[in-house]
Amino acid sequence: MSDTKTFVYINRKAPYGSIYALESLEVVLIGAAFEQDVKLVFMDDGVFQLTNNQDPESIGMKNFSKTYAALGDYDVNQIYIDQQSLEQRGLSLDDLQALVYEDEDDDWAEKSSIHLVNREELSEIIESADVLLNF
Amino acid sequence: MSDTKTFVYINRKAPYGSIYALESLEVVLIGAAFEQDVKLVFMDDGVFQLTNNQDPESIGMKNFSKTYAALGDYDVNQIYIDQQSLEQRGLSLDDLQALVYEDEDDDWAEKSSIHLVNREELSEIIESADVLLNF
Amino acid sequence: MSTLHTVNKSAFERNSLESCLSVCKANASVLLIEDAVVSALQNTTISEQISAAANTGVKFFALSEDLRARGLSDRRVMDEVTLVDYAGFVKLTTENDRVQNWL
Amino acid sequence: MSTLHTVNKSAFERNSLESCLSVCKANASVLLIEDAVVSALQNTTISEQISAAANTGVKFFALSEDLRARGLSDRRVMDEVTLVDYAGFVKLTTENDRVQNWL
Amino acid sequence: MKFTIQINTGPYTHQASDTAYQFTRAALEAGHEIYRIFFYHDGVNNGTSYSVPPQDDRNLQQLWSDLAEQHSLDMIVCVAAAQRRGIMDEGESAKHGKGSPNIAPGFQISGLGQLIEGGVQSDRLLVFGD
Amino acid sequence: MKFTIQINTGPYTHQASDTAYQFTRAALEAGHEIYRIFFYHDGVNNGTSYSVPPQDDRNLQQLWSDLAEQHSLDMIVCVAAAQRRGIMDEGESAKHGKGSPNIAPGFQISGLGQLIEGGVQSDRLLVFGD
Repeated sequence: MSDTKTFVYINRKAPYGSIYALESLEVVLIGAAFEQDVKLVFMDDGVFQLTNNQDPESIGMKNFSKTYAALGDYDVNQIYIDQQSLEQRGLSLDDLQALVYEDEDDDWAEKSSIHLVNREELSEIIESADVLLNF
Repeated sequence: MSDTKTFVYINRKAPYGSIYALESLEVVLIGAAFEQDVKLVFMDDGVFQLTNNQDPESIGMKNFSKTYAALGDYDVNQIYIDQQSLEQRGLSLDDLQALVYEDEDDDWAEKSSIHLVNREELSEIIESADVLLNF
Repeated sequence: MSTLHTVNKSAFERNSLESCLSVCKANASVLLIEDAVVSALQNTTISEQISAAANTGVKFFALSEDLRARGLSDRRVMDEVTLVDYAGFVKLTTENDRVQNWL
Repeated sequence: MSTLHTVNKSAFERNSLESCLSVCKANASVLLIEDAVVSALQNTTISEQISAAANTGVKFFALSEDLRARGLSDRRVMDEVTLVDYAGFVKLTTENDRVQNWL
Repeated sequence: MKFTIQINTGPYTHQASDTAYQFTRAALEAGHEIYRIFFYHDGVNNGTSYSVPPQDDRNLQQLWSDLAEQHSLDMIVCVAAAQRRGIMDEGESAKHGKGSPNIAPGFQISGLGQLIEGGVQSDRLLVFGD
Repeated sequence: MKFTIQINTGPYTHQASDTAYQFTRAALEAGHEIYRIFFYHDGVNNGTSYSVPPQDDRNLQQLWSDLAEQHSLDMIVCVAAAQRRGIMDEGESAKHGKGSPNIAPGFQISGLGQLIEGGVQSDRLLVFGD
């Protein structure tokens, strides 16, 4: 058995109402040191985790949403957003942060980490996982 | 202001998956000593709290469902069950415990504590409350 | 006599808003807090339920601090929903006769 | 290659079963545990979703200990749903290639 | 007006304790009286003195303890819920043969009757939870 | 097969800790190996030695501690989650100037890396939560 596995993180909850969005990010960042294949899925209310202009100061919480922009530097660049979840919530990709990474195999060209997917494609992503972490 | 208030308990969750059903019963029993007007509402998955033949021994928990039968002795005899919630779950009153009390104003005749209500009537019950406790 | 209902979970995730609306009187107020503020957005699969209830006279509010936390500006919120801050939340509890917290 | 999905909350209360079914492959297994066992009952507003998924080849299971705890006997459970105990739960995790726990 | 506030969840995992805190502050600022705050179920975990959150985050236990001191708040931790979840004052700790008490300043252990009594004595009762 | 089990909720309020316990026992009985049990978020509250549940109810902390002893289980409590929620071993308690440690026998405090490593080393990872 190889020590490289595919870790799929399923994020389904809005941020700040519970700690799960913040903790998911913590695990992803810690996990980066293990050099596994990492995929992040945002579906259901999880799509709200990536909205622009988050500002939780007036509810006494820390704005951790800037950290998503750093994921590319940690080689976390497979980010899947469920299109149906966006549509049901009246959102589009324009409402979300643009997450990018520099592709070392393509002269460090800046590329988008975000892939809009349907439920069929989500099935495939889940089937590609060795380990599924749910937040 | 009179010291007698109407306390309405809204029970909306299935038993054993969380502690709320058990704790609601605890509050009702403790509250009985305060001689307030008490109404219990079972709606949504709360209707499962009153099913017959509960047996949580194999999941290591205590069967507290027998305690509902004692409510009548504590003068808790206004129990409202949402008909729509039963129907949505394929249940009828026959699936639930028959809760009764002895009516001291009617020569201690045994009467049913249970009233099947619709959402309109639930509105009225909520409007009748001074204090609403949610479980 | 009127009731303030609070809902704190997203209507996309839970049934609490739906249960709330099913017993809301015409003179009731519904305040969306915490994750429930996402239910106040325009053009969602929830919006129609809120419009329908608003048309019967139910008043809707959403906590502005919770919207701002989640990056959801006033512009995105349905016209039927009035924004209040925590002071407004307190005021709503005093203007109504009781509070029903749907958890 | 197949996936075992577990769901632990009632489909009357939360969207987790619905989300699960929307990404379930024909060879997937869905195990209902904890409060989710109520979703396995006959003649409910959920039953049709489960029948439809079962017809595409999704296999359904429910944890018998959790049904018994809630006073829900086998007789009330949909024909499409197979009862398993904890030993059967363990077996399902080994017979599938991965486990997706919908929380 | 007089308020009683019930809190069902512990700090950090769910927002309920934060919301209850912000609401309580706003009510006090508006000149209302907080008759009682009742910590129930996992809510008793707000009262642990052992909490050490990250430096750049809020410390909910500290916020509650400070608010209680400033406004002489009556903050009750449900005794049965506290026993289940390991929140102890000096008396409980001695009685059950545990180590140092871990209840934070401003929190008192008492029974469920305090919740009912809060409902009887207050104009409004609010519940915050998950 | 090798399993890693993640537990997200504390004892009593939600069933998740009970379910994880029953599953773990059944897996051990079937001859499988439990590589690690990782207590995360409110799950760290399973590891408090201060819990005193009612006599007629189960004692989840005790059940976990006993199972750990019988099967030499590796039970990890996430350090950051434990600090937020007030679960301390001797070292943490001394470092933060708190009273007696309140971590129960069989539980060890460690980092999130242990969860990832559990996923890497195990055949199956299961998450129990609310």
